[in-house]
Amino acid sequence: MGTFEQMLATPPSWLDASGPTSNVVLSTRVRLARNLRGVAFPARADRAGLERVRDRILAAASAGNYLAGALVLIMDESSQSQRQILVERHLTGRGFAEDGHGRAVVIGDRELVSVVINEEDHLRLASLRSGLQPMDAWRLVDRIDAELEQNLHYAYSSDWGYLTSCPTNVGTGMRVSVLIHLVGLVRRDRIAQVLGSISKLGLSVRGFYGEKSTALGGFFQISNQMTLGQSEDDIAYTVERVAGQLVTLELEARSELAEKGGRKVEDEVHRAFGILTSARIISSDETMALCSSLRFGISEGFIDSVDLATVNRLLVSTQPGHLKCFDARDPGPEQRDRMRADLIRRELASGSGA
Amino acid sequence: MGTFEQMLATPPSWLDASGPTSNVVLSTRVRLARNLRGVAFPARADRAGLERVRDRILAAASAGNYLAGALVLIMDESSQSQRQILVERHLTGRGFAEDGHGRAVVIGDRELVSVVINEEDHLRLASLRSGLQPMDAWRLVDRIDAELEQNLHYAYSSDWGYLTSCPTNVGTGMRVSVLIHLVGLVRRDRIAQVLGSISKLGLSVRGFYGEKSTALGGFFQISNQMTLGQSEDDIAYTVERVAGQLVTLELEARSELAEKGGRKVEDEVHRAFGILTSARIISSDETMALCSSLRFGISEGFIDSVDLATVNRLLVSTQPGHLKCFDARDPGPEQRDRMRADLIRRELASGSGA
Amino acid sequence: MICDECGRPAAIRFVEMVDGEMRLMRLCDECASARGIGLSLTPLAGPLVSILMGFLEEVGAEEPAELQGPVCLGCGLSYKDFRRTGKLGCADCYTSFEDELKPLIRRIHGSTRHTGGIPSEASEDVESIREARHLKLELEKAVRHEEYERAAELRDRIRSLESTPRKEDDDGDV
Amino acid sequence: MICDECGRPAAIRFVEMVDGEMRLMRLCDECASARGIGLSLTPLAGPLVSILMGFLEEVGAEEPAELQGPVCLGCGLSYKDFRRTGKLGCADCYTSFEDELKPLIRRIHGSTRHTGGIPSEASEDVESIREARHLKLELEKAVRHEEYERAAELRDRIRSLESTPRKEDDDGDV
Repeated sequence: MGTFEQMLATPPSWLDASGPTSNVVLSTRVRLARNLRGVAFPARADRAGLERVRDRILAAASAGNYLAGALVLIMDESSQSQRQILVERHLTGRGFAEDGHGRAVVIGDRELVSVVINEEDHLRLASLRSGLQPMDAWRLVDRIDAELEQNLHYAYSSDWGYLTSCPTNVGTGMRVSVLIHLVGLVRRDRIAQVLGSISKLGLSVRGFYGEKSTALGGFFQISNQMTLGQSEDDIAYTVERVAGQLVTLELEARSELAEKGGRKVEDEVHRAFGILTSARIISSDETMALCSSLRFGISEGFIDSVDLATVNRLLVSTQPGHLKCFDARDPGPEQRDRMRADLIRRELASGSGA
Repeated sequence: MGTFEQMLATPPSWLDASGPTSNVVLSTRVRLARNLRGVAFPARADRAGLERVRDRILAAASAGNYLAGALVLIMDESSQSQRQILVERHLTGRGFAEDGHGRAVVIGDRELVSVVINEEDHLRLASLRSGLQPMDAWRLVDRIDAELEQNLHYAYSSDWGYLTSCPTNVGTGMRVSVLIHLVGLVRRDRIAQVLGSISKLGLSVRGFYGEKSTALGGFFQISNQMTLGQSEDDIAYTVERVAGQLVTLELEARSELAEKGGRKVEDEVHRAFGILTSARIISSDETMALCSSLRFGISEGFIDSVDLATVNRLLVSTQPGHLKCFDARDPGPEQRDRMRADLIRRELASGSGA
Repeated sequence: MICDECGRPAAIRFVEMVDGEMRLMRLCDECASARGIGLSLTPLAGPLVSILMGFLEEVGAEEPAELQGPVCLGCGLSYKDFRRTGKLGCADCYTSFEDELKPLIRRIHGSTRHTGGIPSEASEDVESIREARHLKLELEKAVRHEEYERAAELRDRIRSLESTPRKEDDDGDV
Repeated sequence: MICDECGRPAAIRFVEMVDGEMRLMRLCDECASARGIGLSLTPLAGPLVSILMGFLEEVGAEEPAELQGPVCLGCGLSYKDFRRTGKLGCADCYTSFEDELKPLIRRIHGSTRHTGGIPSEASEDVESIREARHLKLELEKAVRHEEYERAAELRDRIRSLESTPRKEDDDGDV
C-alpha cells in the first residue's frame, strides 16, 4: 500500500524519460471526469454526502485490479505541504490544495494512475505517462474506468454524455494533456506562429503549471479544448497527431539552432550546466530556464554527463512544496532558493541514471 | 640565455601570488627611465644612432651580474605577435608594439627584471615582482642601475636629475606601479571616494592595461605621478604606504561584503567559477570580471580548488596576443573567444599549484 | 479593473482554463507580457476568450430571486449563481437549465451531442462499442506503421461491430 | 571634438598617462562612463588634467619658423613641436627650452629641483649617498616593524653620511 513518504522518495515514472520522443515530450496525461448519479457535485454537496461519495469510490477502486494496492490519501487528514506536493506532481489541480471535505486521492504505483475524489467532480481518473503516448494512456484509464463502472453509477445523459460540474468537461469528461518542451521553436522565434495554429486545431496551450511559467524555458501543456461531440479515440488521436507534428517541428528547430548557432549554442548549454552545478542561491524561474537549456543540450549531444530523467526530476523536485518537505518549518523564499541550489548540485553530481 | 618560446612557456614570477598581500596586490613594478649622454632621444635619433645605443646598452647589460644570462630580443627581428605578448606581460608599453628601429628587450629569469631599449627613452630598467614590495623592487633596480652605470654615461643635470624624453619622467625617472585588485571597494561603492583621496596624495590611477579595463573587475594600477623633487626612497615608500592602506581598506570591504552579502556573495563566486569552467565562448571583458569574482572567492575562502596564481596567470594568458601564439594565423576575435574559453577550462581543470 | 498580479490598473481580461476550471484573469500590460500573453493571447486562451467574455461577467450585489432566472430543482442552484461561478451544482442542472446551457455548450464544444463512450449500464451493446473503440485505436496504429493489410482487417471488424445500431433514445440517468 | 572610442561628439577631454606617455583623450558621455570616468575623472587623471589642458592644445597647420618659438640647438626640435607631441628630442632640449620648461615642470611635479639619485660619475660622494639611501630604506622597515633601537642606530648613520655636503654646483653633463 505504501506511505506518502515512500511515494515522495520514489520519482514519478512519468519523469523517467523512457517514453516515446521523451527529448521533446516530457509526459502525457489523460484524465476522465466522472460524477456519481443522484448526488450533488462536490461544490454543493454536504459533508456527509461527500464522505459517502468518497467511501463508495474508494471501495470501488480497491475492488478492481488496477488500484487494489494503491496509496490512499484522505485529505482531511493531510497537511498543507502534502497537498502542495500533489499539485507539483501534477496529481491534483491547484484548487485541491485548498480546504474541502471528503477529499481523497488514490495513487497507483510510481504515480502511473491516480483517482482524485471530490475535487471539482466526484471522481477524476488519470494516467500520467512518460513521453508522448495519449492512445496508450487513454487505453489504460478506459480499462480502469470500466472496472470502476462495475461498482459505481455515473451521472450520464445520452445527449450530453458524462455530466460534469463545469460544462467545459461535459461529454467524454476527457482531457488529454501533453507536457512538451519547445525550446527550439521559442529560440527560433516560431513559437507564436506554431501555437497559433494549434489553437485553430481545437487545442489549448498553457504553461508548465498553468501559470506564468508559460514563457519560461519553453515548457508548454497542450490539451484538447472540446470534450463533447468527438469520441475519446478521436480526442486522444488528435492530441497525439498534433503533438507529433510539434515534435517534428521542434526537432527541426533544434537542429537549425545547433547548426546555425554553432559554438554559441554549445557555450550557452555548458554555461547553464556550469551555473546549475555551482550556484548557491537559485530561483525557481532561473532553474526552469537553465534546465530548459540543459535538456536541449542533452538532446543535441552537447552534454552527456547527465541524463534527461535527472533534469526532468529537477523540474518537479525544485518546486517550493517539494523543497519545504525537507524542513519541518516553512523555510521561506530565501531559504528555499538556497535549498534549491543545494538540491540541484546534489542531483547533478549524482548525475546520470534514474 | 633561453628563447622567446621558453619565456612564453614559463609563467612570469610576478603572477605567482607569492609576494606580500598577494590576495589584494597582484604585483609591483619599479622602472627607471635613462638616456645616454650625447645621443638624441629615440624619437629624434637616426637608425645608425639607435643601433649604436642599443649595442652599447646590450654590452653593458651582459657585463653585469644581474642580466648576464638574460634573454635578448632584437625587435627589428621580432613578429608583431611577439611584441603584443611583451605588452600583455607588462614588459613594454603599447607604443613598443609598433615599429621602431634599434629596439631591443632584455628579459631576466622569470621576467623579474627587464631592460627595454629605445622605446620612448634609450633605456628603461624595470623590476616586476609579486605582491606589494615597492622598496625591494626599487632596491633591485637600483643595484642593476649602478652596475649599468659602470659602462654607460647617462644624460643628467644636477637641477633636473636624469633627463627623459617626456618631462613627466624627469628627475628620478622612476615610476612605481602597483597592480591592485579592489573588488571589495568597488562592490561596496567606496571606490570613487578612495581613488579620489589617492590622487590628492600625488598618485595616479589607471586600469589593468591602462585602458578601458578600468571598470572591469576592479583591477587598478596605482603609481606615482611626480618623479622630480622627491628621493627614490620617498617615492617607493609613498606608494608602499598608500597601497598598504588600500589593502587594509580593501580587506575590510571584502569582509563586510562576505558578511553582509552572505550566501548571495558565495553564490556569485561559485557561479563565476561555474561559468569559467563551462563556457565555450568567452570575451576578454567577461573573463576579467569573472576572474575578479574568483580571486575574491579564493581570498575569502569560498573556493579552494583553485589558487590565486592560476587566476593571476589567466588574466595575462587570456589576452589576445597570448591566444594568437597558439595559432600560426591570427585567429580573429570570434575564434579567440573560443580559444580563450578552452584555455580557461584547461587551466582551471589542472587547477591549483604553479 | 485591477491587475490580479500586481494590483495596478489592468489592461486586458481573459479566461484561463486550469484543469477544466475557468478563471477570469485581469492583467496589466506589464504582467501580461511577463506571462508571454502579449505574444500569444490567442493560443493561450484560444477561441474561448471572446465567447466567455460575456458569460463570466461578474455580478454586483445579490438580486431578488425572480431576477436570478431559473433555479435547479435538484440542488437549488440559480442560473445566475452558475454564471458567477462557472460550475453547475448537480446532474439535474443539465435539465433544469437545458435551454440556457445548449447555446453555451455549443459555443464551447461546437456540438451538443455526445458521441463518445457510454457507461456499461447505459448501453446494451457496450461491449461491442468498447471493442470497436479499441479496434479503431489499433487501426490508427496500423496505419501509422503502414501495416495496411492489418488495417484493412481492423476496418472490416469495426464496420461489422458498428452496424449494430446505437440506441439513440437512451435517456441516460440524470 | 569627436569621441576617440566611437566617433560620436565628445563631451569630455582629459590627459591619460600611459607609462609616462601623455595621451589626450576625447570621449563622449557614454564611452566616458563605460570607462568609469563619470565616476572618477579626478582620480584617473589627477591634478594633471587642468594643468595639461592648455599645454596639449593641438596646433593646426604648420606655422612659419619665427612663430614656432625657440628651437633646440642639439636636435633641431621646435618648442611648438614639443607642445604637439609632449616629447623632447634630446638632453639639450632641457637647456634650450629652460625658460618654457621650468613653469611646466613645476606644474607637473610641484618642484624644479632633483633631490634623488645621482650617477656615479656626477658625484664624488656617490657611495655615501647610495649608502644613505639604502639605510633610509632599512630605517623605514625598522620603524614599520617597531624595531626602534635599530631605527635610532640607522638614523645616526644616515645623518653622519648626509653631513658630507652635496656638490650643489655640479652642472651635470647635458
